[in-house]
Amino acid sequence: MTVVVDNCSKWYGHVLGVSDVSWQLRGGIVGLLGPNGAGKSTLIKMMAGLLRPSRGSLTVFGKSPFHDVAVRRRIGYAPEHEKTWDELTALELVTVMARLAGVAPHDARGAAERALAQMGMTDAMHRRVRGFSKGMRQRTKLATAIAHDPDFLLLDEPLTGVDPIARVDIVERIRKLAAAGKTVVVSSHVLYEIESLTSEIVVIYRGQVLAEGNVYEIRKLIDRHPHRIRVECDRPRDIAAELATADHVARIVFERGGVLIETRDPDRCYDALAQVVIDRGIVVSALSSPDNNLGAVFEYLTGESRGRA
Amino acid sequence: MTDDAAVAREPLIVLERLTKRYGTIIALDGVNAIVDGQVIGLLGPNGAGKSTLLKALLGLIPYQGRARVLGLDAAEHGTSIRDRVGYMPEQEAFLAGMNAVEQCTYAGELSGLPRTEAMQRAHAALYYAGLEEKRYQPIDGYSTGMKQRVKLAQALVHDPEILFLDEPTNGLDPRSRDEMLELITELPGRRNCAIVLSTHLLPDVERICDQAVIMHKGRVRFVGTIDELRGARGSTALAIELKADAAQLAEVLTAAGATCAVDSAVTLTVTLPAGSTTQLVFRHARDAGLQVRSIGVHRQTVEAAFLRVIGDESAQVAP
Amino acid sequence: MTDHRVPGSLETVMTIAALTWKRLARGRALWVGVIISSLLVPFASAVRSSGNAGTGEELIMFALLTLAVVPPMFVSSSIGEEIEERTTTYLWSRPVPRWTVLAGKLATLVPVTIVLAVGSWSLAMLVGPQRPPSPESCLALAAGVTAISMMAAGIATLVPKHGMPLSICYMLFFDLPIGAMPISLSELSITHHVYTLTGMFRDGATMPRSLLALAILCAVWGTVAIWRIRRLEV
Amino acid sequence: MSDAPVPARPAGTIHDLGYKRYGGARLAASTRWLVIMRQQVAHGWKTWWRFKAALGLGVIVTFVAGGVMFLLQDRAVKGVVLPEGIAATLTDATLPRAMQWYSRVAFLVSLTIGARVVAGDVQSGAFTFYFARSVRPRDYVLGKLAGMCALIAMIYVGGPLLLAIARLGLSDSTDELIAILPVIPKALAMGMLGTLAFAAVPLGFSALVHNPRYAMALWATYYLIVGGMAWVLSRITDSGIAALDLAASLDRIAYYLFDLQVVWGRSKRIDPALALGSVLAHAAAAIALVIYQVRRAHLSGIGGAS
Repeated sequence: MTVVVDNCSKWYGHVLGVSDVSWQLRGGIVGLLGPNGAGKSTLIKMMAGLLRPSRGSLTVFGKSPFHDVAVRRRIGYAPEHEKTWDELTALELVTVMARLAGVAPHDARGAAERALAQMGMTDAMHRRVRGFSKGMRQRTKLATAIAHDPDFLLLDEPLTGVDPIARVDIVERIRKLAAAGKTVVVSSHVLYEIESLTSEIVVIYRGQVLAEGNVYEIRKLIDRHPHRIRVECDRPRDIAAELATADHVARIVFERGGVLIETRDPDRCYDALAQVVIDRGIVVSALSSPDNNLGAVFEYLTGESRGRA
Repeated sequence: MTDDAAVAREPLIVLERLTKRYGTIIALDGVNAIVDGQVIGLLGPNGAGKSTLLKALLGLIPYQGRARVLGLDAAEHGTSIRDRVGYMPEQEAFLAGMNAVEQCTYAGELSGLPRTEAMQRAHAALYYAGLEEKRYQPIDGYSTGMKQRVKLAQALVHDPEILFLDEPTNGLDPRSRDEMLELITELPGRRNCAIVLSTHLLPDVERICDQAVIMHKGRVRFVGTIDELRGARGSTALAIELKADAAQLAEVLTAAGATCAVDSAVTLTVTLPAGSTTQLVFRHARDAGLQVRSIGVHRQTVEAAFLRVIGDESAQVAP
Repeated sequence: MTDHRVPGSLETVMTIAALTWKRLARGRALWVGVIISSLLVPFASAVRSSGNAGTGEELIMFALLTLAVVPPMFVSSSIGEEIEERTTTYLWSRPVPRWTVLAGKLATLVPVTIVLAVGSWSLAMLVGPQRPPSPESCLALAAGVTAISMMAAGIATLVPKHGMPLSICYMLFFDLPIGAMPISLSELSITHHVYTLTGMFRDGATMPRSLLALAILCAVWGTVAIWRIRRLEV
Repeated sequence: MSDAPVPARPAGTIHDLGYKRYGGARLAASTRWLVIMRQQVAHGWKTWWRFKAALGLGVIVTFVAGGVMFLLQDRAVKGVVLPEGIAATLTDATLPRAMQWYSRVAFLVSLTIGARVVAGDVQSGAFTFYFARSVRPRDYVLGKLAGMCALIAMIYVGGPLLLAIARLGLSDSTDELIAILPVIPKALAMGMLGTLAFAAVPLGFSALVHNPRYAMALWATYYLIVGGMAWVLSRITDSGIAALDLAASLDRIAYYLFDLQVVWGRSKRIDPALALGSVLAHAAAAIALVIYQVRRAHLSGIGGAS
């Protein structure tokens, strides 16, 4: 078990960061999702040993990262903020960080070069960080996190502010790290960034773990709340006639070129719909649901799915 | 403002051979473009020349060639343009120790509004941006989302005709992002104000922009509508989403003669064999015990289109 | 590479010291420090060229005044800015004890400031009164730099944002005035002990006693700084 | 009557709260500096530590000086004599003597506010805020300078003016009152000169380096150490180099304006004309530096580091 969080809370003065979280992390890539101020960074910083839990315990590889110096050797952390030691070149920065992490002095420069190469920064590594774009800063931060070959990576918002070309590239590189056997925690508040990276997510909301696990498993939760399904087809009346009596259908509205079905049990409704389509040989040109996407899951989970027009 | 009608007919932005060099670096390389529309996405990777273009349009830097904004020449009428343009910067640009109302009032006054008018509009802009209760608290203690709202409000306060937004949704969670995008989309209708949106989050562009300008290496690579960018012309492929296991459906459909590409664990793109309909999909799905959740015409995402435009060095679309 | 080696304390101190030096040399702080410290030399030379050799008494006064500005500037920029800009997150996430970071920074800043202070003082003595500076005076300045740096480190960890103005105010409005007092309160004054150590002014206190007092002051401020930095979060 | 029916007043109305375009004229760009000035004053006024504490000290100085003036009217002052060679009394000498205390208070303000202005704005990204609007570099410089002047004038003009009025009140006869009436313009002139010095020079230092900490250190060094050195040098060499010491120069000008001869003290060695020249040259150099730096910032304009 890489991380064990047990009844852990963290306050800053009177402000609550994380509230009574119990959670375990085994391995692989995990996406840490949640709105701004939900406690993602607090949790990551506690795992990185920057913060001490106010109550409860949090261990990484069985040790407390705040108190146990040695266990931080196995952690690689890339912070959220942009500031670094801008006077240094990327190579110097990563070399220093590698040395502080315990890479032997004669090996540190080589390790830093390898880490920067892994992040696609070989060409720019002799330039000062001051002039870097956001994408290059993110890559440099990631290089500092991996230079000492840690087993456990904590990446706080590594994709924020990165242009699309760089993002595709960075996502690919993070996946490679996970494929090499590292445990990776990536936080983000933009869902689609995480979607391209992993399907294992943890949703943090109001300082608590709201949901965890495979995103598609979590998505099943969505079937608990009403759905609207829009079907565009050649014979909408046939569908309406067939489904009108089903107990899971709440309402059927005809629209131009199709029909909108409101259901209380999406899972059954989709099956029933497919059966009707097949039985009656209806040609469906489009099938969609505004409530059936990860954004909707996210909103549903965070409790306040707002009324849509 | 007697020539309002004349101004209205002029495109928002007209660029002719616009060139800017910093020493040996060419930031803008003879850019020609006519940009008009309501919500315009300005796209490009870092270093494409977007911020240099903005500076030129606001009349802040000298340049070669011509740039006209709202019918005014940027080199000559920089200050009048800046009075009629709102700019929401990407980075924090707050003055220490001020609350949101003071900041916005000050912004309005700096754009030439009388003090009382500026105060009134500051409150209106903050209401609009959704900062009713918090507007008397110091900005230093604001969350990222609230700071973005203040930045939007201060860009709106002086009643601009064009609004330049630099990464307005950066660092926002999905709900705040939705709200911010909604605010932005309502602006052209409610305030009669055109938007130029510069962002790296292409789904945002897809959602709210009607026009796109793509820049790369100091040149404009594309100007046109989002649909033109995506090239929605006559694609026959279908985008299908399942409850689970797209790979399995791909297997059976391929066996049935369709061309399939699995996009993720639950989505795939399918080109059906000639003469068959979605019946084929439904049947095979049911037989394999799979549930179809969505079917639609496969449209290239703006992201893919963007990568194509940037990647294709020769695809320079002249306006 | 998977041997999970943790760096030794000395190694960390040296790494941090090298890092601090690189940042100092490339930023503007070093030049600002050099300019402020070296003001002493043209002053001495001007005094000299006016035909007035002097004994260096006025020089040591100004040397002490520069000490009230330069070490607080170096130390509070290096520590305070790091805390304020949250680059400490890089350091605290590494497998190193926190005191080593403080020690590493001081291991660069204190010698650099000593070199600046003693260097400009020696140069000023050679240019002005045209005699080598006494070893006692150099030692006194070095001890003064150390003590003031420790004080600045303590204040910078306590109040990261306003470390520098507070340290300067401490020197100007507390340390210097109480140092001039004839009563035993002056034992608390760093500048008082530095004056004593130079051996240029006789006022009863013996030099070993002043050294001891400075060592105690260093220890107190050092304890404050280490205590604070261990508790510091983020 | 029925030909012209009065339109029926509706029983209820929903007002359109929709957006109203701003139809009024925009103020000319040349008025922006006033806005910036007001903001600078408001900023200084905001918390206790920035300005009000110093203002309190200024008030204390004024009260103490006024009290001394009143209670010890006839006590002679060491070190200064009237032009006729008669020892000056505190009645005449208090006002010029108080100037050095006002200088100390003004230095405090310049250190806590003035020396951080430009550097702080560079660091916080405020230039983006200014230059994305119709603010030209000269508006910014003028506004900030005027703002700092306004703050310091509250101490440096207000205090002496009150003391001058007190001096008038202490006159024994109408004739004397008329004879000493010029203290008012003299106090004003003195105050304005000092205000200019303590507003402009730290502003110049704040434009010198992009870090408020270094700017503060440099300004403090210049004012305290360089000034002290210049003074020591001028004592040794018997030259006017002490004019580099802003505090001493201002002091000297005060004594000159109020017709007092300095027999000993810091400002003895400075020729009044030299002192005036030095203060004006300092201010001019500082303003030139600020203009140069702000223009550069304006050209690099808004946005990132491209």
